[in-house]
Amino acid sequence: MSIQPLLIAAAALFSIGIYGILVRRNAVMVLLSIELILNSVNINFVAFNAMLSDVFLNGQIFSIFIITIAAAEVGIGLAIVLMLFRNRETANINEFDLMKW
Amino acid sequence: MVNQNFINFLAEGQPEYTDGGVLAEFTWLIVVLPFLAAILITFFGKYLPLQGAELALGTVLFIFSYSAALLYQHATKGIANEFFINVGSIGSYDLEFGWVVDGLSIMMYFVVGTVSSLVFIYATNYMQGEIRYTFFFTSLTLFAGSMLVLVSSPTLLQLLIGWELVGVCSYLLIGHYWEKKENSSAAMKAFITNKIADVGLMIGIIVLALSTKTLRISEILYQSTHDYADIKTVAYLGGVLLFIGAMGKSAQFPLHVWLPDAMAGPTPVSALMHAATMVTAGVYLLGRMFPFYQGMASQALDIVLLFGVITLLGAGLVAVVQDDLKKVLAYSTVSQLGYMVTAMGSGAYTAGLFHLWTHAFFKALLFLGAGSVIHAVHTNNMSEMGGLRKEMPRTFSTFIIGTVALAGLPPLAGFFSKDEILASLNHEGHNLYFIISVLGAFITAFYMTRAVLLTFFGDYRGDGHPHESDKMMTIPLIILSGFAIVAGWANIPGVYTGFTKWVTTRKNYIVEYHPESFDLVAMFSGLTSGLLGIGLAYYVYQMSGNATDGDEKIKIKPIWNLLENKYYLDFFYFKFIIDPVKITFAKFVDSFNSNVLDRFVNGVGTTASKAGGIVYTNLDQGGIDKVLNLSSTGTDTIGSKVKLIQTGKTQQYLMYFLIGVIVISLIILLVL
Amino acid sequence: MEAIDIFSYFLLLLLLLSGVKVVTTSNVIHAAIFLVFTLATTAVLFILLSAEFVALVLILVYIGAVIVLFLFGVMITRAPLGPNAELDNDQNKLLAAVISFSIFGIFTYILLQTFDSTVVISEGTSTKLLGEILLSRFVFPFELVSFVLLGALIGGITLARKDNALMDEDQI
Amino acid sequence: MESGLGLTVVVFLPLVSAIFIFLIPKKQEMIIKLVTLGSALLTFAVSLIVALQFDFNNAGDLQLGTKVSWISSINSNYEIGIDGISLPLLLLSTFISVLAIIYSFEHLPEPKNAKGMMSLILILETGMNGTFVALDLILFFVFFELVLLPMYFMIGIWGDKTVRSVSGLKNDIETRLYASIKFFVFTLFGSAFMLLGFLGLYFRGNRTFSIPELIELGSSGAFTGTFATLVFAVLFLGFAVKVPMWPLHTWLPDAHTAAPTVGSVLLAAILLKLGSYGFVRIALPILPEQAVAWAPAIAVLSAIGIIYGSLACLAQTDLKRLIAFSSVGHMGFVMLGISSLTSIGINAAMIGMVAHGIITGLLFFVSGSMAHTYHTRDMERLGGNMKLLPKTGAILAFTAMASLGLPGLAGFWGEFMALLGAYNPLPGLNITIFRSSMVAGAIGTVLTAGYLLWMLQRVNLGEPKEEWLDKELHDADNYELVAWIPLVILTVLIGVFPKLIFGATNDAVIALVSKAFGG
Repeated sequence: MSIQPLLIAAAALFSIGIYGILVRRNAVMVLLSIELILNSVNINFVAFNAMLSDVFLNGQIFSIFIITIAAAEVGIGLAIVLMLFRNRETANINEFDLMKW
Repeated sequence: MVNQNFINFLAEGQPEYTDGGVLAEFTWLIVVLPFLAAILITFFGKYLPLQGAELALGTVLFIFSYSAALLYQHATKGIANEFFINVGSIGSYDLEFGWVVDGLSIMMYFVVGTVSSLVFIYATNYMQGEIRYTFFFTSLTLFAGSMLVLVSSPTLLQLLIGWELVGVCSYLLIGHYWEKKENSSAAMKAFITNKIADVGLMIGIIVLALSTKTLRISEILYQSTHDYADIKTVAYLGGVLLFIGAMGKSAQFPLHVWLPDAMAGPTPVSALMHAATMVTAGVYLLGRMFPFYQGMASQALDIVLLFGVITLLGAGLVAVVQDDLKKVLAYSTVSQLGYMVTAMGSGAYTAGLFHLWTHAFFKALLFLGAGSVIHAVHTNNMSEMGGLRKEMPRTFSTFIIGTVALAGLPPLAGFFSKDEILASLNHEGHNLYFIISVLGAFITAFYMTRAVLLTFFGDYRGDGHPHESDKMMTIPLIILSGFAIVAGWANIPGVYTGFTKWVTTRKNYIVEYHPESFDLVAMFSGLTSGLLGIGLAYYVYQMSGNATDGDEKIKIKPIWNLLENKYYLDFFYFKFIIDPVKITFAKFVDSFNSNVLDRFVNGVGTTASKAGGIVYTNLDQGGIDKVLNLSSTGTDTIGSKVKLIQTGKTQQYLMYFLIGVIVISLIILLVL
Repeated sequence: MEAIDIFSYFLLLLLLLSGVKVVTTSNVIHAAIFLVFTLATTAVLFILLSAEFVALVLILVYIGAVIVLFLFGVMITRAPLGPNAELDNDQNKLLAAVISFSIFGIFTYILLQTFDSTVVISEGTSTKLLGEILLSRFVFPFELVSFVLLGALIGGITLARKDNALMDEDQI
Repeated sequence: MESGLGLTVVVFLPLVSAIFIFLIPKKQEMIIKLVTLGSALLTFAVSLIVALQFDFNNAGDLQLGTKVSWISSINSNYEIGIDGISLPLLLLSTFISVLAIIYSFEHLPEPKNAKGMMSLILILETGMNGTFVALDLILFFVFFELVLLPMYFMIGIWGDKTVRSVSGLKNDIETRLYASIKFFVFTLFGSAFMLLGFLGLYFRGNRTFSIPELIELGSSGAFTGTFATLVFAVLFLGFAVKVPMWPLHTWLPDAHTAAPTVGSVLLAAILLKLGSYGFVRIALPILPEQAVAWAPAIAVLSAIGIIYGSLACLAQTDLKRLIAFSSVGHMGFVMLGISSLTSIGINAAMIGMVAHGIITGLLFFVSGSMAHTYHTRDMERLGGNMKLLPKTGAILAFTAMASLGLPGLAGFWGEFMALLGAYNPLPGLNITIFRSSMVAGAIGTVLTAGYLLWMLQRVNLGEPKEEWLDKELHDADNYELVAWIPLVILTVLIGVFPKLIFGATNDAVIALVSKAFGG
């Protein structure tokens, strides 16, 4: 198995994630898309690890860290969405324009 | 405690005087007690069965008995002593309070004690059920106490304090029914008029104190009878200034205007104020300072005499046209005070004080009698009275005694005292003043008879049911009528001259005329004028027609109007003094304050901020900052357009970001 | 082309299809399910790449925990459970597609330029070795991550707590 | 030199407590109030102990003080001490502060921020006490200025919110805003000049800021000529604004009207005294020659102030504004006394200051409380107060009587003795000017009686107006009575027994006068 299809697939998954982030309205769906992106990165790490036959398993360990951080991120992200929903009665991120000047 | 000069002074006088012993030493009790009583009445009076009246009554009865004891000892042995308490020093001056026990003050204690006791007894009944009963007794007690502070004063300072306290108590009492604006206005008028006079007194005291280096009266009198140079230079000024003070309290023309208005207070207050306290203060002051006047300020006495005579005639005339019974008596008081001041001015020290003494009793009697009448018919106006002699026999008979005493018929009190004044004037050769005083006696007899006839004779013109007053009110009347009869016998020329001895504590320095026997001219003219006055009044008001149209017969329009308007004095004061001060000046000052001073200040503020603005815009902004501003303006303009891109939508931002990433990546990949 | 290559291409196709489905489906629950599918595919892929431990972690953490969390989030925010046309920003779709395709194009271009078709060697990985490396060489980041998780835990609780008493204090 | 511990405590204990209060959470209002009251009471107790330690036989000497190096580069020291002149004022300050705090327990104006108000009162107390004990010009200046800030905030935050038009300004302005700024700028304006004068004295006077040393120099004639004239002029500006003397008084009515009750009480009772105290403590003894030269001008300005203040009172319809203008008149008497440069006159000024502090303080307490109850200060709308609020009315009547200088009450001595002093000023002064001023002052007493009685008639007497009849109005409660009754008692005590004040001041004033003016 060569490395190219793996990397291209990861890139495709990344782009799909980007698309999801840009298109989705629901904040939860945006978070899902972010998970896709993170997953594509994981695939890359593990693929490179396999390709380089790394003795220290750097790629795998990093992907573990990423998974961990992603879990934390999801927790916080969902909590924020929950807060926003509680205050605004919606999870539609179009209506959160607090960053306007 | 006794001042050395004072002892010397006494030694020159009557060496047989004693120091009065314990009795004199504890005289402070009668001065302090009323104030303690007033505090007690204020806080606990409401819980007592008589609502505090018993405390007040007890106090004045104590004062009466103490002063009677003093008077007895003085009449038998003679007392002259004074006591000082230092309450502070200021520079080299000692501020002292204290009490003086000598003939003059003992006489005043007794007058105050007697009249107050009777008035208080009367008032417990008269004021029954009236508003603020307890507070009334508080003020009344304070009033008596303040008067005692005044007359017991061995220093000018305490005199001034008593003087003003009397003023403020009169304010409280005159304004007793303060729900009505007229009453509180009358109280204010009394206070302010007195305050104006007090300015004279205050400056007079300052002048005397600074030239004699002391505030003790005895020391000042000593210096003024021993030709001290310092006091001599200011004597005339000081004498006139003190007299201005006396004019206020003793209601001399033209500062008498407060007194008739003061009838707004309850009748017992009028009785107390007009008989024993307050109005006698001025005469007392002249008496107390008499050695000074005689020794140094004899020119000032001429002014005193002049104003006294003007007052006695002017006020007497106004009394003729009054319809309000109390106002008749009020103007009569002013007129009688004129007599006393006239006596003082003519150098008749004893005569003046003697008239004060007798007047205190019969005027208290008359006022209380009038109060009894008013209590019965519920009006002050004589036009709504008449015929009361049947319904109120006791009041009527006592009122008659008072009237006769005031009119000056023997053997009642007024005869002796008035006669002595006339005799003194005759002796001193003030012929014009003598004639005016005799005329005054005639007028006095006339208006009093008019009042009696309008009130007690004829038919009842009101529509109530008058009845004789309670015993608590008539008994004081009867006692007072006793005094009105016998008080004059204290000083009968050639028979008994005890009174002269009572009040003459400094014999050698009061050079005055003491008639050894009756001055026949004076007695005859006084008696005749009195009888004539009574006769004429009786003719006008009773013999020829009924009482009501009596006024019409003697009405000479212009004079009557002048008198009814009280010589337009009030009008003059309001038009030319009070209104300008209260309205014109005050408004001017206020608008000056807000429109000139404040405007100036605000103008400075505004100008400063404007100047700052100019400096800022032209120099700072226009020069230095202009360059900087241009760049910032550019940023600002662009920013204001660019900011429209900011929508606050995260996804859009991300999109722009990614477009940027793509573009940059493409540039890197394709171009580089 | 070996059988395993065909299998892995199939897997990759499955991965991409389910990924596309995640971002295009109009049903929230379906999106989450497709994400599970994507992750499961990834896990199989990891096993093929002989990264068993990572695969297991992925399954345990993501599929076991995170997705459940997502489903809770979906339900709590009361997102409509059925098909929902409102789920997408329609006016963004074209631009977003262009952008993601551009990114994909750029990536692909770069990858094809950079990597030849090097064959991935898949040796077995000792989980024991992984554990030793994690707790020796990477022990500091490992501990750090635990703190990050703790922070996330507390932060999540604080943010999502329903009772507002604590917050009122802070507002002042 | 003694340790000066007592005085240091009196000065700084309030400040320390204020800092301590900052640490207490805002919600613990009761604790804040109790701590404030406790600290003020403690300060008062310590000041009483200081008074007990004070040697009244040598009241002319500065006692119980200390001198510690402070800013050595400019030779400024922490030098404190009291003599018979400052002792009564110090006691007055600590005492009134206690009463003000008691009053504030239940009567905080909007916005009720107990923490802020209480700490401001305490900081204010430090400033006031410090000014009365400071014997170093820089120290004096620091305390003198320290007073400004709390008062500024009190007026600006708790003040009257009504919007009114002010002549000279285009737009209507909130009363408290206008008043606080005016107060601040006015006093700062004066004290800026004053600092200039202090610096002048420093450079001419052997580089010392010590007041006793400067007094020694001054009485030996070190400061003469144009320099002295200029220095006196700027000191005059600084102190006269604070007194305030006509025509620098215009901040006073606005500040008083706008200030919350406690603020106006402290302002009237203590702050105004800082100016006249400055005259007695600094301007007269250090620059005696100039004092003689300026005395007639001061006398004339005082006389104008007396008449002007009284007349302005007659035109007021606002109760608090009337009392504020009456302050102008009363402080005129104080300044008239000082300007006579005799021991009588300055003694009169001292007792006048204390009496004015007590009486006008009480007047502001009562009027502030009434304004709070009726929600108006307009005398046209008030009336029948005696019936509606009998206790408050009685105290108002009593205080008005005291304020018009009724003998037997505290206010009398200041007025009468000031006139006494002005009749015979220091030999060499223009007699005519002083006697005319005295007559003007005497006429002023009549006007004073006039406006106060008129005020009583309009506010206290008569039947209550319709609008109040169905309203539920609260008469003075216990906190108010506790704050007021001591002042009533003091008024009577000082009135009957002025030795309470003269006993302390007389020797000190005689010493001052003989040192500065040779007799």
